[in-house]
Amino acid sequence: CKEPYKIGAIFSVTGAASFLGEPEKNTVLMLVEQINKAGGIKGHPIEVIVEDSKSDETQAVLAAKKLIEKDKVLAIIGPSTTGESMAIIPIVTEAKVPMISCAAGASITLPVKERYWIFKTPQYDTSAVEAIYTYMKKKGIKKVGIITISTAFGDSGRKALLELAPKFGIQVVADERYGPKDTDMTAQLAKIKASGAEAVINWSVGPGQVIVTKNWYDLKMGIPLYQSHGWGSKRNIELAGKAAEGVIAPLGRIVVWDKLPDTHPQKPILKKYVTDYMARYKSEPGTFGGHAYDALMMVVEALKNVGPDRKKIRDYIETKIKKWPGTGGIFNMSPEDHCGLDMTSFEMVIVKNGDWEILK
Amino acid sequence: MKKDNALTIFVFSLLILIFPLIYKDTYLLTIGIFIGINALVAIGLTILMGYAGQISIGQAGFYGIGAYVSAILSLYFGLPVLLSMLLAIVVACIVSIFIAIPALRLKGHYLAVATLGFGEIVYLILNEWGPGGPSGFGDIPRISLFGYTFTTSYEYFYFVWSIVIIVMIFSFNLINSMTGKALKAIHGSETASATVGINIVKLKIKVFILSAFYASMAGAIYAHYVTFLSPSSFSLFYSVMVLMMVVVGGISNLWGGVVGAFIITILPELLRGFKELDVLVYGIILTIALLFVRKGFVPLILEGYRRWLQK
Amino acid sequence: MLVIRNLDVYYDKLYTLKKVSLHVKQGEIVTLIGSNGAGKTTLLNAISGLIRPAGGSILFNDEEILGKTPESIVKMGISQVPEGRLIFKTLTVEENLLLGAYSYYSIKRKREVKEEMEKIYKLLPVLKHRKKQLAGTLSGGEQQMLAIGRALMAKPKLLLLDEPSMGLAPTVIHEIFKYIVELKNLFRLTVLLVEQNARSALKISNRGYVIETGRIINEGSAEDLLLNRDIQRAYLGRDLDSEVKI
Amino acid sequence: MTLLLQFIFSGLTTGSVYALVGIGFNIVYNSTSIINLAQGEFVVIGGLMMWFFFVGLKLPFLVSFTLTLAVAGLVGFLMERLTIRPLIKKGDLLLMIMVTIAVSILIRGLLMFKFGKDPYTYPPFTVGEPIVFLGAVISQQTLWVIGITCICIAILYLFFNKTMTGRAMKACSLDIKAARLMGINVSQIVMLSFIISAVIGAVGGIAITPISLMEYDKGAMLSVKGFCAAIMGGLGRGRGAVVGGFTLGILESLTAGYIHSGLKDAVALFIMLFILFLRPAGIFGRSEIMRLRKF
Amino acid sequence: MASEVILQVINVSKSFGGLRVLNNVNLSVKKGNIHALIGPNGAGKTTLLNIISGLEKSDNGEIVFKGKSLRRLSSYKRARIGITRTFQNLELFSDMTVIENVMAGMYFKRESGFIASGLKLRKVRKDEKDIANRSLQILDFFELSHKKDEIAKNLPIGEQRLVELARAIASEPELILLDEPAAGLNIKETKTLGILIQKIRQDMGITVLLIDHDMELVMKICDFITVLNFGEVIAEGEPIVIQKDPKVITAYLGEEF
Ligand SMILES: Nc1ncnc2c1ncn2[C@@H]1O[C@H](COP(=O)(O)OP(=O)(O)OP(=O)(O)O)[C@@H](O)[C@H]1O
Ligand SMILES: Nc1ncnc2c1ncn2[C@@H]1O[C@H](COP(=O)(O)OP(=O)(O)OP(=O)(O)O)[C@@H](O)[C@H]1O
Ligand SMILES: [Mg+2]
Ligand SMILES: [Mg+2]
Repeated sequence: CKEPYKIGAIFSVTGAASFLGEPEKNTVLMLVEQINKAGGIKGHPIEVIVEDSKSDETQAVLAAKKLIEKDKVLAIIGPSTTGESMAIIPIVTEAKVPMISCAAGASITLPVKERYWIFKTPQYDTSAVEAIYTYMKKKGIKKVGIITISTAFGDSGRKALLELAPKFGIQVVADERYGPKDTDMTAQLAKIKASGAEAVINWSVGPGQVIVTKNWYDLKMGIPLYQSHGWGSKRNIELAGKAAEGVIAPLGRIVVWDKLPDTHPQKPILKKYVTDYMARYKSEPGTFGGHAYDALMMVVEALKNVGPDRKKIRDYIETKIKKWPGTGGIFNMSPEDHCGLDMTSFEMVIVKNGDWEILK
Repeated sequence: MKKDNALTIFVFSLLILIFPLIYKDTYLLTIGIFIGINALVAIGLTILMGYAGQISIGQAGFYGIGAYVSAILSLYFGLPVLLSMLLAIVVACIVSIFIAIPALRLKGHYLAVATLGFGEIVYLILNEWGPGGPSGFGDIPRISLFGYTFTTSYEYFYFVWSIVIIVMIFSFNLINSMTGKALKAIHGSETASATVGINIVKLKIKVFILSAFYASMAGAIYAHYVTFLSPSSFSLFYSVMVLMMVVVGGISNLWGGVVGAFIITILPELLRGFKELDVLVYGIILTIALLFVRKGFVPLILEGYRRWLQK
Repeated sequence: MLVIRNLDVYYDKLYTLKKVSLHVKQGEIVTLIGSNGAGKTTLLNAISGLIRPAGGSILFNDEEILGKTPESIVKMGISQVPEGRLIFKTLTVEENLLLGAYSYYSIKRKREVKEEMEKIYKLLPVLKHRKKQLAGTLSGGEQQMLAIGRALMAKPKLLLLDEPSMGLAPTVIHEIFKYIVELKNLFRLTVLLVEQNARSALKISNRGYVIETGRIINEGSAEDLLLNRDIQRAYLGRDLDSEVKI
Repeated sequence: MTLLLQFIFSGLTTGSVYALVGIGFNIVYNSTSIINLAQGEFVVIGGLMMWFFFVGLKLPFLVSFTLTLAVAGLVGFLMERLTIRPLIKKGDLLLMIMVTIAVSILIRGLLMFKFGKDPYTYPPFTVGEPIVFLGAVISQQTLWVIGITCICIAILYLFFNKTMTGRAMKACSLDIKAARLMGINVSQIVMLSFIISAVIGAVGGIAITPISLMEYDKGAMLSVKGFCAAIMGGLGRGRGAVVGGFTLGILESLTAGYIHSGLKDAVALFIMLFILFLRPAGIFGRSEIMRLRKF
Repeated sequence: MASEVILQVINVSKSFGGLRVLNNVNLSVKKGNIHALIGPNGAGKTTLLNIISGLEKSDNGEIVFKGKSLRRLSSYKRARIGITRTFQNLELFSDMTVIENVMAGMYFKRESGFIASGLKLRKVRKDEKDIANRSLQILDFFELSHKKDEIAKNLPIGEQRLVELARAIASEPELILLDEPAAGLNIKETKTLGILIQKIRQDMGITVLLIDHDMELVMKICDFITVLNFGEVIAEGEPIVIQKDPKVITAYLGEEF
């Protein structure tokens, strides 16, 4: 048995962002097992050391230090959130370790010059917003009320929503917020209702999106509810029950993989990944698990081709990941773009009879 | 400072000095830096709680003000880092006066909630109006002294711990002075303190400012070390952890803050091996530690030391 | 009724009580005198079960109570007026008195409790006037009265009084002592009394013990003790007395 | 008008949860003077265990309800026996409060282990459309929660003011030595108070889960808000916690409605501070009592 | 002895809720006197002391100390101009040592501030040394120096009372208010206390206003007695007069005395 290749992973397995870190961690553990069972990389098993950052920047910094100093990893995947990613960027940059973040924030990879070592796999939030707005434009919706969670996730969604609205001729007539542990959002929704909005957009993850859905239903608001790309979990439909009917969201194809045509280049990957994951963890990986999938697979592919060398891994990812089908979409990395995805990676999906349906 | 305190601090300083020379591991140094930062906040709270008897669950507020103000001043207004740190501390101290005057009329659980409320308000404001909102902001300049910029963990380690040692010396002097006795007196009986001529309100406010001073200084160092800030580092959770440090270390001794910061900071690192179960194990260890060590680790260590001497 | 044999108590390895033996017969008032820190309070607390003696035995009506919890000892009929009063400061006067009857209270005996309370109110009318007042806002003397009233509410067989006259006006002390004697005569109440004002205490007592640094150094009938020269000098303040009297 | 009413309804919904947690705090406070910061975890236990019995094991509603209360009571019992009892005689309140924090972390760890991080819910007690009143809607479940809150305070009022056990409980928090001299079995009474508060917390959890879902880490927020509610109303007073809870809830929703939803918590807290500065013992608290006790 | 009045209580009234505790009380304490305030339980003696020392506000009336009204002065300021006190229910700094308790009494005499203390400037050291020395002297006076390093709460009650007294003396007051200093003391200790109080007046020139129920003590050491009953002054005069006053006997002393 040859010497293993060590890869570091930092995920928010616990704490406020555990909805991200949990499937990410699961995904990575599963993949490692599969890859090693298949003989590893040219005989080298891979070893992924997963550290829990507890959704906390200080912990992320410590974890990064540990992975680099103690474990001498070849690359780092994660962290799960933008804040944690930002906090460790100086460290990985200084140590010259390639990092593929699983967080969406644009500032993680921009400006690319300063983010020489940094990549990310999730789509930009703006892409999800563009997908929603494009669809709304088609439907003739001109005024929207937005309601966002007051976490980094909700906040970056909110910024994108506000920023892009004029480009699509949309006016944001109400801009409401709520806390991650709030139990009732009726007040905010009632205000949106009174503002004359023609649609509500909720940007959150976790129980908040279900509560908003229920409150929206109870209030009989009479206008459609749009959710963010965080909505893509069957559990949400279960929890919200009949209230979820008619809710629309831009979702990664991972959620609706079975409804894709067989010719779609992502379909085989998604099928294998989702079915394996479901078999092992009895739950869906969702969009977020997919981010870790893509990140790890990029590193693995680089290792296969260039071997255990941090600089070469980085260069490979930047230049050779082209038309590369992942779970999040078809990646096209380049020295100008360290993310490589755009809004075409989303599908607009509606909840019908307790299931997803792709909107054309 | 009493003689044995002086000796302890001297030995301690030596240890701090040689530690990085033996362990050239920047991971350990980084932990050391965070211990130092937390210790600063904890020392302030030890004086406030252990000596003046005023509880606070809002130290994260001052910590956050120190961090944010210093970061904003240096990043967006281009002030030299040391100057912005200083100004941040001044701001935190001024805020603390405004909080202290009304809050110190309260006592016990009521004071606890008022300080908790203050801390949460700071957090919520940072979340709403801080640069970057909940996502935070980065690229904060690093500390530079006379044109020399600190970049390595070594430099930060020595910088933080020199400050901790200065703070310890100052604090020991203070609590061993008449002021310290007056503080303990207030703790013992406010009525009696008033009738022997102690201006309770003024003294309490001063200690409150002192604790805000230490906390904001720690916050400023944090900002310029990590170079990225987001509100989540300054939430109620941090205040509670500082409180935990003080209690675990031992509330009646200044070293308690340092030892508590050490224990509470390093514990999660030690528990990394437990993966999923770490929260559970963490909870169990904390509970057991509190149940069996009661007065905190420092008195326990002192007691052990005394026994050992007697042998 | 109460028999204590060879009681040893220590705090921090230092003897506070050493081989203390004493007894109190039913219907007797026995006074315990001794200077500050002699161990009087410690003895009473040992009887009540608040502290655990290291050795010896305490028999109450021929039953060993050493090692029992204070709760069960109270239920057996021993009630204490503790040093420092220990009233429940933020409860009302009335609630304090009711709690005095906790050990035998039940819905059925509600009336009995009421009657007992009326008796206390009659003895200490101030308490009646203040029954809705928070006990902690009472004056020092009123608090002492409350502590005594509360202990009496338990309808004890054996009453332990730790410096009951502290802070009380002379007339009130007089009233209370009179009442205790009355209870003794009517119901054969047994009393163990610790008092700094040894002379007035001995005057109502049958017998007395003198305790010094944790040991009983003298005992006898109240009259004997009152006449004993050493005791007069040490505890009854004879010489002071002669100076004051004009 | 409709809008205002809607805001108030929304405030009542959140407020009733705070109130229930606040009541739990008061019970333990009344017997020990400590604030049990694991109180929020009892609410979570209520919600999650109810889900476990009712949805997971498909037991009948009342059976699940009873079992859930039993589990919560057991947790309260264990918590008191294992952590509070060894400390209570020493009377170090701060230490005991820190222990309750440690216990809450422990309980959270256990719940995460058992239930994972997902939220859970189950159908409301009564199915049916929400009630419309002057154009504002209030869900039936909210009425249940409010009703349960009211029943709880009524019972507690009677308990603490009319029964000997209630009085004995208060006595224990004031002076353990004196309480024992009255024949009160302090250890039993304190245990009882933990059980009652755990059960009340669990009742709250069972009632609110259909509205607001329940996940393993909701407890901390509930504890903080409940603590604020109890303090605002005046510690130790049942109606204080209720008024405090509703005030806090309504303040939040009014701020969200009329000022700025991003600052609703901040504004609500700010007003709470303001109330405390005006009335340092809370709305119903008596400053005399404050002066007579340290905590 | 000089007949200058040091403290005047003018028309002071006080109610708690509906309960009138003090009713137009007038009282003058002469400089250098030991003045006793006696009366039945709940007569309002402690309340009056609280008002004089600023712990409680009177509803109306005025306290005049050395010719100046105290109305605007809070408690600690009154201590600084020369009024200190002891408490009926001991208010010691119970977790501090005996000497620390006494030193705390001198807190406001020190000259160095908060920051200077932290920096431990030379003048701070000197200041503290002086204070420690003076405290020791005071403890010597009370014959407590051998217990200077004991934790206050571990002392017997009698000694705790003395420490409280020492603490009050430490700030070099001109008037000292004693609330039942003899409570809990035995006859011997009471006697010592009496002598000490007289010495405080004699050697230090401190005026004493004293409350106590121990009539032997009061009658023996006091120059003047005021009797309070239900918040009103019912008698005033020298001990011999008061002892025989029938009103005082029925309200307070009882027949036996
Ligand atoms: N908790 C304690 N820890 C250590 N020593 C104690 C404790 N309680 C009492 N002592 C010591 O035990 C001795 C006896 O105390 P005790 O209170 O019984 O005396 P006492 O006769 O009641 O005196 P007093 O007249 O002051 O009430 C004293 O020397 C006291 O210092
Ligand atoms: N906060 C309060 N609320 C109601 N009544 C009070 C309050 N404080 C004191 N009182 C009442 O005022 C009266 C006077 O109290 P004070 O303490 O002055 O009496 P005192 O003369 O010192 O008595 P003692 O000799 O018993 O110490 C008492 O009857 C007491 O109950
Ligand atoms: Mg005693
Ligand atoms: Mg009095």
